[in-house]
Amino acid sequence: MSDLLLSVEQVEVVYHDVVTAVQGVNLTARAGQIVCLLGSNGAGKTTTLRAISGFIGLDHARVTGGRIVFAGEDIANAAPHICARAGIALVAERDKVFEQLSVRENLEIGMVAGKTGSQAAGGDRLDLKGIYRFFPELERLTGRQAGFLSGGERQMLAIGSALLTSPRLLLIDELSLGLAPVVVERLAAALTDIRDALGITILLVEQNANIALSIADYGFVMENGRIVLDGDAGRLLAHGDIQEFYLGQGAAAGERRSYRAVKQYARKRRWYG
Amino acid sequence: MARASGYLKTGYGQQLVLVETRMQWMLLALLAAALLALPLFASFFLLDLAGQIFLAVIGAVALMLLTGIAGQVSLGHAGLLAAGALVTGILTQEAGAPFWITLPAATIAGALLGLLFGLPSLRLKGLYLGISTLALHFIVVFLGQEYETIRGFSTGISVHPPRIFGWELYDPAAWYYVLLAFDVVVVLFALNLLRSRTGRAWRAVHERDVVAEALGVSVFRAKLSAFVISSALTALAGAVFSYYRGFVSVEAFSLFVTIQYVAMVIIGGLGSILGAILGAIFVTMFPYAIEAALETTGLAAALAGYVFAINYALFGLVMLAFLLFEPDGLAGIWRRLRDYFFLWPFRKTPLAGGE
Amino acid sequence: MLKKLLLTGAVMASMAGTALGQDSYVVGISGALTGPGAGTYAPVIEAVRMYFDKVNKAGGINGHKVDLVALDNQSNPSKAAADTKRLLLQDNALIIVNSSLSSTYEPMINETNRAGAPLLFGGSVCPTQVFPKADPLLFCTTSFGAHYDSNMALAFIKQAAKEDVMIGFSAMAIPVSRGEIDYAEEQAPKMGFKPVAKEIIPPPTANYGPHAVKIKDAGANWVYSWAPWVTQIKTFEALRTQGWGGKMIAFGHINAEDELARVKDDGFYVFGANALFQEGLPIHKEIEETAKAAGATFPVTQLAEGWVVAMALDAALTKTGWPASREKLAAVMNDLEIDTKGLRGGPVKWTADNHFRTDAFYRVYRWDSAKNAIVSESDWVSFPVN
Amino acid sequence: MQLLANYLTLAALYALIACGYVLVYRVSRVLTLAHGEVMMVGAYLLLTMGTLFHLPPLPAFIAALLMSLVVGLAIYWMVMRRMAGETVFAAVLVTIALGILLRGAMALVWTPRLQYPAEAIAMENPSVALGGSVAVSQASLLIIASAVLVYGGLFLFFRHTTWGVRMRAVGENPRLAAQRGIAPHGPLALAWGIAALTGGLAGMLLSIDTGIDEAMAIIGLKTFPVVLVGGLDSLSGAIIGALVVAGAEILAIYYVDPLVADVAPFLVLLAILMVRPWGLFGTREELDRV
Repeated sequence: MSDLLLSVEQVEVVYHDVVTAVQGVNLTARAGQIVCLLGSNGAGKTTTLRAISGFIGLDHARVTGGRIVFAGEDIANAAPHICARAGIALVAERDKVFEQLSVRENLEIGMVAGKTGSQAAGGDRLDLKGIYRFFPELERLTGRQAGFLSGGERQMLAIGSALLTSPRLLLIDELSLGLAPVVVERLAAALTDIRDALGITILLVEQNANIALSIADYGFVMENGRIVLDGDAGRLLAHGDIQEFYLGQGAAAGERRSYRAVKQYARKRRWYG
Repeated sequence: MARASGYLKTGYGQQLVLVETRMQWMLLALLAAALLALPLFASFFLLDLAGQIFLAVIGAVALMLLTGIAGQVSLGHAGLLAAGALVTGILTQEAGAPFWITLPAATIAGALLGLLFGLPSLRLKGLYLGISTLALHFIVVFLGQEYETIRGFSTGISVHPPRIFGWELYDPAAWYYVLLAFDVVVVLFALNLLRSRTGRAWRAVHERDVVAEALGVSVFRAKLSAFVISSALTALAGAVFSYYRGFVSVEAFSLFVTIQYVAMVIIGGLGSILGAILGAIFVTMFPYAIEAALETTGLAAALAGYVFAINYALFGLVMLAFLLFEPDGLAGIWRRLRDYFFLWPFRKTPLAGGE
Repeated sequence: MLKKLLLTGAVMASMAGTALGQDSYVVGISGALTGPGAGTYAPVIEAVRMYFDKVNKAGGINGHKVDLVALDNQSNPSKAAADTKRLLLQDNALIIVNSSLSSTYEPMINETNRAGAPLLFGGSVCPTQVFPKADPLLFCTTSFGAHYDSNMALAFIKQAAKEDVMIGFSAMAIPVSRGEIDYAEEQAPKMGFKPVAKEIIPPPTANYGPHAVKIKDAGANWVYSWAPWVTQIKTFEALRTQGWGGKMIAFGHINAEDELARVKDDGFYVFGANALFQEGLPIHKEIEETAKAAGATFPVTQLAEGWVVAMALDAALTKTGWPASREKLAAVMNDLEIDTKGLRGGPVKWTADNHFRTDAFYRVYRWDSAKNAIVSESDWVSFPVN
Repeated sequence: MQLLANYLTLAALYALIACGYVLVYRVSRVLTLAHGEVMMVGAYLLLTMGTLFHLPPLPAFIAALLMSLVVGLAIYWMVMRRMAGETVFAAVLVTIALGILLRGAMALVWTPRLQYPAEAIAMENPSVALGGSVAVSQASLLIIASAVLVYGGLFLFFRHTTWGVRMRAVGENPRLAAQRGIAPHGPLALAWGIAALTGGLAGMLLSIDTGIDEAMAIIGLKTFPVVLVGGLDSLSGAIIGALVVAGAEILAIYYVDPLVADVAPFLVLLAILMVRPWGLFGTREELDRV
C-alpha cells in the first residue's frame, strides 16, 4: 500500500450543521489507478467528491468526522484553492469552463495556477501542446470563446484545463452526463491515455456504470451516504447485483433501481426460487 | 412583539392571534401605560425627540414592508416623503385645504407615485430597481424646487397647524399623543397586513418570484401592491411631518434621509416590523446620543467643530458593524435576549455540530 | 472659541427646563455650527460669541450678563425647528438668531412668531419679510439683501462699462439664488443692458465648462452672479478657461478677501456691504485683537459679518434696559439705529416697517495685479430702501 | 466645437469614474456605493502630498495614486472580504455604510470646506487653446488622456496578463477559479485596488480643476446612470454609457434647460432600462444575480 495516494477514512459530512449527507465513507485510490464511484442519484457521490476537493465549505457544509488523507496529509475542510494547489483537480458536473474566456485562456488559467501546484508524479510538466495531443479538437478551437463550445468540447476543455494545474489526482464528476455515446467513448479512451501517459490517478464519479467500469481499475458503490460494495472493476462488472443494479434490462430501459431494491429482489429470488 | 414558545398551537385561529399569552398582555399594558404617561414627566426636548421617533416609525414601517418583507429595493424613500409633504404644502398654500383633505390627498399621491415607480419593478430587479427609484427622488425634488421657485417660496412653504373643531394642534404634548396614535394604527395595520393573503404573497415574492408565480401568487399584483401601500404610507408620513414641523422644503429631504431610513430597516433587522420600530428609535436617537456622550466624557470641548463629522462617521461605523456582525439587526438581538431569559436557567443547546 | 460655544449649548441642553434669564439676557442662536454651510455660518456665530464674552467680562449690558445659547442645527430644517421651539419654550430666550441655510427659515419663523419673539437673521440671506413692509418680529443684519444687491451690481456695471453691455447671469439651482437672478434679468434692460444668457447651475456639477460655454457663446462681455461662493467662483474660472475676456461681478461672501487673493484676476469684481480687513480700520484692529485673545478658529477676515450681528444685539438690548421682555425688545428693535463703526458704509437703521436697513451701503473690490493687492473700486455707495 | 471639447471632457471624466464601478462589479458582483467617497480620498491625498510634504506635481500624483491603491486594497481586506457568501444586497449596503464612514472621517481629517490641491502642489492649470476659439483647461486634457490610458491599459491588462485573465475568471465563476487553484482574495483585492486608483485619479484631476469639497461624492453618485446605461459588467459599455449620459447632460444644458441637466441622466437611464433592463452592453443573466 505504499503507493496509496488518497484515502478517505470514515468521513462524515454535515450540511448547515444539521443535515448529515454521508457517513462513514471509506475509499482509497492508489497512484496511477482509475477508480470509479458508482451510485444512484442522491447516494452521496458528489458530496464525497466535493469533500475531497474542498468544495463543501462553499455550500455551508463541513467534514465533521474522519480524515481525508491526500499524499500523506489530512486535507479535510481545506479551502478549494489549497486542495487545488496540493494537486487535486476537479472537473465538476456544472461550472466546467469559464464561458467568457477563450479556449486558450481557459487552459492558461490552469497553467498559471499549476505553477504552485505539485508536479504530476513522475510526469513532465504539461503545456498546451501536451493537452492538444490528447484533445486535437481543442487546438482548432483555441481562439473560440468557451461559451460557444459543444458539450463534448466543453468536457474536453474542462479536463484539459484541470490537467494543466498539474494534478496528481483528477476528480471527474459525471463524465458522461448529457453527452452522446460516441463522445463518451472518445472521452473514456482519452482518460486511459492520460493515465497511461502522465501517471495521474483518476477518480470517476458516474451513473453510467458500464463506461466507468470498462476503464476503471477499481470501483466503489455508494448507497444512502455509505459505501456498500467495492472491488476490482472486472469483478464488479461480473457481480450479479451490479449487473442487476446498473447493467440489467431495467437500467437499459432507463429504470434504475436502488441497490437495496436489487438486494431484496435477489433475496426473494433465493427464497422463492 | 414577543411570541410565545414552548407550547403547541392547537388551532389555526391561534396562528392569527397577535398577542398570545397573558404575560404578553401584561407587558403590553405596561408599555402602553409608560408611553401614555411620558408627557407628564418629559421635558420639551424629550417630547420632541419622541415626536421625531414616532414620525420615523411610520416611514420605517413603510420601507420595511417594501424592502424587508417584499424584497424590493427602494432608494426613493426621501422622494416619497417629500412628495407627501409637498402635496400638503401646495394644497394648503393654493387652496387653503384643511388636514382632512391634505392627508388623504398626500396618501393618494403617494399611492399613485408608488404605482408609477413600481412598474419598473416588474422588469427590473435588485440594484437596477434601486437606481431607478433613485430617479424618483431626483424628479420629485426637481419638481418641488421648481414649484418653490416659481411661487417665490424661496425659504420653504409654511404649513399651519391642523385645526380640529376650532382647536389648534400645536402643543408638544398634544402632538405626542396624536403621533403615538398614528403609530399604533400604522403598526397594527402593518401587522395585520402581513397575516393577510397580501402579506404572504409579498414574502413569497421576496423568497423567489419565479417560484411564487408557479405557486399561483400573482407577482405582478404582489410587487405593485407592495409599492403602492408602502409609498402611500410614506407619503402620509411626509404629510404628517409637514404639519408637525409647520413647513415644507425640499431641502429637508436629501438623499441622506433615504440612507437613514435604509439604515433603520437594516439596523432594526430586515423582515420584522418590530425591527422597523427599533431601527427608527435607534437611528433617530443616535446623533443625540453621540452628542450627549461627547459631552459627558468631556470630549465635546476638544471636538466641538467636528460634531457633525463625528456623528456621520460613527453612524457609518455602526451601520457597518450591524451589517458585518449582526445581520438580523436589533430585532435579532432582542429575540436572543428574550429567549435567553425565557429559557433561563435552561440554556439552549445548539443542534449537533452547531456553534 | 467654537468649542466653548458648543459646550455652552450642550450644557444648556442638559439642563432641560431650568429657567434661565433670572438676571441675564438670554439670546438663543440656531445656526449651522457644523454640517453643510458651516463654512459660511460658523464664523458668524463665533464672532457673536467672542463679542459677548468681551462684553460680559466688562460687566455686561445694563449691568446684566448676556447668556448665549447656541444650538447646532446643521442646516437641517427639522432640527432648526426643534431647536427654536426649545430655545423659546425651555430656555426662555428673548430673541432668536438664525445663521444657517435658508431652508431653515420657514420653521423658525413659525415658532418665533407664535411665541412673539424677535428673530434676527445674521450672516444668512435676508428673507423678504424684513423688507418694507416688514413683519414686526423679523430682522436682518446680513450684508446681502435681495434686489438691492442686484441693483447695486447693475449700477456698478453701468458705471464701469465703457462699451455696450451684453450681460450674462449665473445662479445656483436653489430658490433664493434663482429668484434674485430672475429679478436682475428683469432689471437689466431698464439699465440699457442686453441680457444674453442665464445659467442656472445645479450645485454638485462636475464640469462648469458647458455652462460657461453658453454664456461665452451668447456673447456676454459682463457676467453677474449672485449665488453661494462656489457657483460664483467656479463659473468665473470656467469662463476664463474657455478664454473668455469679459468682466464679472459677484457678491463678496465672507471668504471673498482670501479668494480674491487666490484668483488674482483684474476682471473679477466683488461687491459687498462689509469693509474688507485690508483697509485696517480701528474696528478691524479691535476684532483682530479680540480674535487673537480668544483663539479664534476662523480667519479674522471672516468675522466682520458676525460682529455686526453682535453690535445689533448689543444696541437692542442696551436700549431695552432691564428687566427685558420679548415685547419690549421687539418694540425697541422697531426703531433702532446701530452704529457699525465703519464696518459698514453707515449705520444699520431699523424702522417700524423696515427691518433690513433704511440705507443699503455697498462697496466694490477687485484684485489689482499692478499693485499686487486688493483695491477698492469705488467708495461707499448707498441706496435708499423703501 | 467648444461644446464638443467640453462634451469629451465630461464623458472622459464619467468614463474614468465609471470604470471603478465596473471593475468592482465585474470581479465581485458588488455595486459599490462608496466610489464617490473613494474619489474624494484620492483628491484629499493629493492635497496632503502638497500641504504636508510639499511635493511637486508629478511625485505628488504618483504618491497619491499609490496610496489610493493601498486604500482600495485595505477596503477589501478590512471590510469587503467579510462579505463573501452574503447576499448582494447586504454587500451593497455595506458599501453605503462605508461611504458614510469615509465621508465623516474625511470631514474630520480635512475639514469640509472647499480646498484647492492645485495650489497645494503648486500645479498650474492654464487654459490650453486648441485652435479656433476652442480652449480647455490643462486638467481637462489630462482627464481625457487619463481616460484613454486607463481604458487602453485595462483592456490590455485583461486580455494579455496573467492577473487580468485571473480577474476575469474569478469574476465569471469564483468556484471554478478556485478549482483551478486561484485564491479569490488576490483578484478581488486587486479589483478594489485598481478601482480606488482610477477613481482616485478622477478625483485628483477633477479637484485640480474645481477644488475639492463634499460635493465630489455626489458627482460619484451621478455617475451611476453611466454604469447602468452601459451595463454593470462591461468596460466598453462604460465608455458608451459615459458618451450617452454626458451627451444627454450637455444637450440638456445647451438646448433644453440647465436645470434639467441634473435629472436628464436618470431619465435616459429609465428609458434604456425599460428597453434593455441589463444595460446596453451588459450580460443578460446578470439581472438574475442581483
